[in-house]
Amino acid sequence: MILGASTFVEGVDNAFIFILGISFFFLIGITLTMIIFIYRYNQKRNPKATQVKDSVTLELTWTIIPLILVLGMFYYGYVGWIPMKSPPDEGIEVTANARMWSFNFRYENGRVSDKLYVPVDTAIIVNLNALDVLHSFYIPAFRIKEDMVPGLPGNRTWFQATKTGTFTIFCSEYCGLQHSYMISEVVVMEQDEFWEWYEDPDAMVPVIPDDANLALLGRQVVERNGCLACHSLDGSTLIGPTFAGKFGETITVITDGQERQIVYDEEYVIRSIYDPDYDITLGFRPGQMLSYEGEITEQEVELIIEFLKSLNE
Amino acid sequence: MEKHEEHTAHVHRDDEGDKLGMWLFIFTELLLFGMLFLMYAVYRHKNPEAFLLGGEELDVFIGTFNTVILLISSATVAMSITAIQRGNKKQALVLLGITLFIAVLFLVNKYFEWGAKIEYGFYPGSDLLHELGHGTTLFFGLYYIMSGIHALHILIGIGLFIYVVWQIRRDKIHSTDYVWLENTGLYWHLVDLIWIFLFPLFYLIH
Amino acid sequence: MSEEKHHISSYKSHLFVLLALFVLTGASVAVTSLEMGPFNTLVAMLIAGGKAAIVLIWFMHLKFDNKLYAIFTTFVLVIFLLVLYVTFFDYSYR
Amino acid sequence: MSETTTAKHVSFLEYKGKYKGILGWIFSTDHKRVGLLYLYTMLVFFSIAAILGLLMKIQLIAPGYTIMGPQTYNSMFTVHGIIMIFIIVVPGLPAVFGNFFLPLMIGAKDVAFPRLNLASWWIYIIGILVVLSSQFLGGWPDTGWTFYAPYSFRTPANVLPALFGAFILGFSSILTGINFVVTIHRMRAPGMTWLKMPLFPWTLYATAWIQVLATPVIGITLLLTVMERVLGVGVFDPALGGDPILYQHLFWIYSHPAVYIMILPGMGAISEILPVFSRKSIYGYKAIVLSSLAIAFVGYFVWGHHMFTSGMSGRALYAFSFLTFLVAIPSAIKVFNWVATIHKGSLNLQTPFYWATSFIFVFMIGGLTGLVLGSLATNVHVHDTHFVVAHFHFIVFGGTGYAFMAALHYWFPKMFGRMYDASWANIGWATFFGGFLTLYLPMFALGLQGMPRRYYDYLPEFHTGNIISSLGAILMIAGALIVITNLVRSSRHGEKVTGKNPWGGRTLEWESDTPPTLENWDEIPKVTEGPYDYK
Ligand code: HEA
Ligand code: HEA
Ligand code: HEC
Ligand code: CUA
Ligand SMILES: [Cu+2]
Repeated sequence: MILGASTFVEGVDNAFIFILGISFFFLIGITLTMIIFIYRYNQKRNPKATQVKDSVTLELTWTIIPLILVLGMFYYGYVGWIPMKSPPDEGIEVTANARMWSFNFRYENGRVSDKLYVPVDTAIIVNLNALDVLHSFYIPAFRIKEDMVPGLPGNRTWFQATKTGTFTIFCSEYCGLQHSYMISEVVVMEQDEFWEWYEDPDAMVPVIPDDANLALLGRQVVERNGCLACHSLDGSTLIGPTFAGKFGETITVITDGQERQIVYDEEYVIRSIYDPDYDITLGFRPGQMLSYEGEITEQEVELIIEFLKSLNE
Repeated sequence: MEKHEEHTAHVHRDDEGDKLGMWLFIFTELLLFGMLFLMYAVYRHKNPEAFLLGGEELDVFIGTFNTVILLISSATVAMSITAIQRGNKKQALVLLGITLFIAVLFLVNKYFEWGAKIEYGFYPGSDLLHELGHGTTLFFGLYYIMSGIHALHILIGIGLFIYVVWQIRRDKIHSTDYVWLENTGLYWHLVDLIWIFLFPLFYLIH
Repeated sequence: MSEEKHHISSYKSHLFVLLALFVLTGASVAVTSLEMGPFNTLVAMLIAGGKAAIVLIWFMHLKFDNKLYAIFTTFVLVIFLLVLYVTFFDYSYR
Repeated sequence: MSETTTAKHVSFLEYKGKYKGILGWIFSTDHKRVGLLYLYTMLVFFSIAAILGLLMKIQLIAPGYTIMGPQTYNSMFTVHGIIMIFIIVVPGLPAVFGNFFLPLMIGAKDVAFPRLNLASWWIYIIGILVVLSSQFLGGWPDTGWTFYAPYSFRTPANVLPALFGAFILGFSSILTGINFVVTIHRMRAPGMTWLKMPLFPWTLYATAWIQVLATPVIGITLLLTVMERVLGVGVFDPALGGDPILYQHLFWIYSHPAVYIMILPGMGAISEILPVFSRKSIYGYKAIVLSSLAIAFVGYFVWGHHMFTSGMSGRALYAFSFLTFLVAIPSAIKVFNWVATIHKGSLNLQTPFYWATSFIFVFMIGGLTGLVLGSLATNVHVHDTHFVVAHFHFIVFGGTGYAFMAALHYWFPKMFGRMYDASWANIGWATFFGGFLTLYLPMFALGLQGMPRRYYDYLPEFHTGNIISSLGAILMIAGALIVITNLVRSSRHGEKVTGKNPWGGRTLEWESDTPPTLENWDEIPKVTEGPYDYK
């Protein structure tokens, strides 16, 4: 099978081997039988057909044997799957948030990251949460997959990685335009390495050096949060209006059903990020962009504004 | 060029077959409503309180009244079949007239009932429902959908009855050929059947 | 098929059936005011089921027509109830 | 009926009614003409959807943008899926061969409700037009053929026409179903008891019941989705308290039984063809009948296997997994009986026989991978990956599609009174078969590696599989073109068939004229033997 790196791999792969083994046996067996029959009972070789009477015994045989085999398949599938449904009491809890079209992961200490960092050999319980439409949390190397359903509380999955390294997380439930780019990574680290990362004080309140390029940092925020899936930087329209050359312009929006002119200023950007449905840019649909309240800090919004400003140059 | 006979469909008449067809159609309707009942069951299971409260908003009197008249109309249809079988055209027409009247009356009641609810602010997407929360929204969403689709069936039934009455008057439906009436009757009983369940589920829960 | 014998129900029998339906309707309205918790719905559904059966058997003639219709109707109801049951495998254990 | 007997002896292709030319077709209630109307309509839309499939494969030949952007790709698989499922394989064999041959095989003059039958075709056409009208009303939908909530009311794309069109197509399907059940109950020729009825009508019977009992479910579901999108009633929208998983339940309560609508008539056709080309009666007639009915029944209760990762309760998961395995058994029984049928036969190796045996082969691959999907642990890994895509192309295209082709070649002489060109037909079949395996086998590997479906773009590690698969698509299209061209050409210029019964079939349709006359028989045949009595 393909690369596996979690405690589930064995159970799942056993089920695969069991089912595929039986399948190949029947596929090859029946195909060969057919070929032999076609050769042996070809009209040229066998000009006269022999009529055969139905046999109840035979019918029962080939009902009961497959029945037993599929019950076996059911059993292996069940056994391989049951651990996935029984998360241990102890473990690191992470909340995975999905939205069109990015993931982010929030840890118990408030740390938020766009990649999932976890320690090896530790149970990780992932609470699955979707903000807009269905997404799915799929890590092939761990053999886990569970849909992220908006409005379904208590939906979770868990895993325990057995190898360090970086593995892909796919969004495997179709969620619109950029579904195939809704990919992230899980980084499995050694225990102490992880805890170091976890408690990294800089990550909580990043210190921005005086000489930093704010626009560049803003760009990183925008990239990290998946804004570019909907907002282009080259003037073209994706799901939302472009970012390019907009800052400072006067634009038309719809507020409470009323059209009005508004200046694309700092206040407008802040509101657009925290309460996007308050005014809807003319020509777009409400409900597409969801609030980033609690996900993007005010400090980061400022960086975004710097970045937007820089696009005018 | 030789002329060929036009291929006509109704060479043979098969009342029993027509009836079987009607029953099959009724099954599709049963499952269609069945799925709505399934949704009702699921949402009630998830929001038991809100459904109880929602039920209080509906008027038991109108509901009971509509139930009673619909039952009467079912009986009159059934009797009109008896009348036709006995060759009593006049009685059949009177009985069907009553049925038609009741069908219209039912819709008029519905109109007022819905009107009052909507005026009060209970309609899909209203602010009131928004405030009352998800469960109530669902209750009224289902209420409108289910009674709406039911009302649509009443409307279709009215159309069918008008056609049947017309055919009886033209003597196209008579004591030896009345499968149209029978099938329309079956359809109407189905409409009644659905209401028999809608009534307690929406009006009688407290 | 007109040769086949048809059962003709009398007006009186139809009126009896209607009466029974009225009684059941009254009963189901009356029962609502009793406090029986979850059983309220159960009773309401049982009464509705009874009414439905009456309509099916007499008004819709299942009793007198070809038995096939009765068999099919039961079959359809069984399928529906099983679908409902299986759906609740999900909702009862969420 | 008083008119001249000569009128009855004109083939259905040539008779003249009230209307001339094409009107004589689209207003004809003759079941055979209606069948052919469906065939032609399907040919057109199958070609369109097949081209969409090919374009998707070309897009996937390399990562990144090759010939289209993501929005185009997403609408392509949506429209491809909608056309293939709702317009091609669900009506599929019943609408074409059921209409044409059901009355012939049970010795009737037409179906029970001929006008309703024509109306079904018209509703079908209207449904198609509504589905495709989205093209002119603001662009194609992009939800996938499953229209999952809440994306289907969140997307800016135009999904209403597709939802509504699929709703209308459902009516067509229901009416055909009703028609067939009544036809089979009421119009079998004297002497044709239930157990003397051929297997194709039997499978049509089982199918028709599913059509009648399952289609309303999708009808109401689609209607509610329309209402949800337009009015915001809240029944599926989590923002209003609705449950998106309930949408999936309702969708699959129909769509799983629908997959048996697709395959059962195909199985029936195969059960007709194998005995004829083996000169031997079908093995296990009763077992095949029973298993068809069993599939139809148990098939209602397994829908949840499409939702193993949807967030359902664990108990529902294993219940559904268990039932899924049960429903596989009747299919297995059929496969064994088919193989037993050719045992000790005297096999006449003609094109229909090739299609039929290759059907068994690809159907086994499709079905056995269905078992992989039905088991919980493995499903979690391969759900919503290309493994599923491969499974259903193998079983829908490989199953229903191959059966369709087998049936088309088998009944071709009866339908058109002409024979196809056998050597081209065989070359076409071989190319098609080769292309088919090259196209879809790599998808299993891609799925096991973890490539999700509905992916416009993919990671470099999936490249090899995709290249092979895309090349296979081209090979297969070549094969299909050969097959189709041959059939279309032969239907006009092929060698005339003189006898009634070119293959030596024992079922009733072979006792009618070639091509059948307007009302099929001068006198309704009397049946005394079982359908496959080869001596
Ligand atoms: C013609 C249509 C058709 C048919 C007949 C089937 C038949 C089966 N299908 Fe398939 N299926 C689809 C069409 C079909 N399917 C489609 C379209 C989808 C995807 C929908 C979407 O998401 O877009 C799908 C998806 C699908 C899933 C969901 C996958 C996922 O999304 O995660 C599952 C899961 O259980 C499944 C299982 C099965 C099973 C067990 C059968 C069984 O009935 C198969 C039985 C056959 C055999 C078993 C083979 C023959 C037997 C032998 C060779 C003998 C040996 C056998 C034994 C030892 C048992 N199918
Ligand atoms: C009957 C069903 C059917 C058939 C035949 C096909 C045929 C093909 N399909 Fe399709 N496919 C689906 C049903 C079908 N598909 C469904 C339901 C989906 C899911 C959609 C979704 O996710 O929502 C899907 C999705 C799907 C995808 C996945 C998209 C994704 O998940 O990213 C891809 C990708 O390559 C694909 C490719 C193809 C290709 C290359 C063909 C080619 O094989 C086509 C080639 C065709 C021919 C070679 C035949 C040519 C024949 C004629 C021109 C005449 C025919 C004549 C008569 C009928 C009389 N299909
Ligand atoms: C799912 C798509 C989507 C994502 C992701 C998204 N947006 Fe938006 N955005 C939109 C849409 C659609 C609009 C226009 C409608 C509206 O005003 O709500 C919009 C409007 C805006 C506006 C107002 C722009 C204008 O021209 O009027 C700003 C600013 C903005 N978004 C910033 C962001 C930032 C910053 C992010 C990432 C943190 C982001 N968006 C992520 C879809 C998205
Ligand atoms: Cu998120 Cu696909
Ligand atoms: Cu299925």
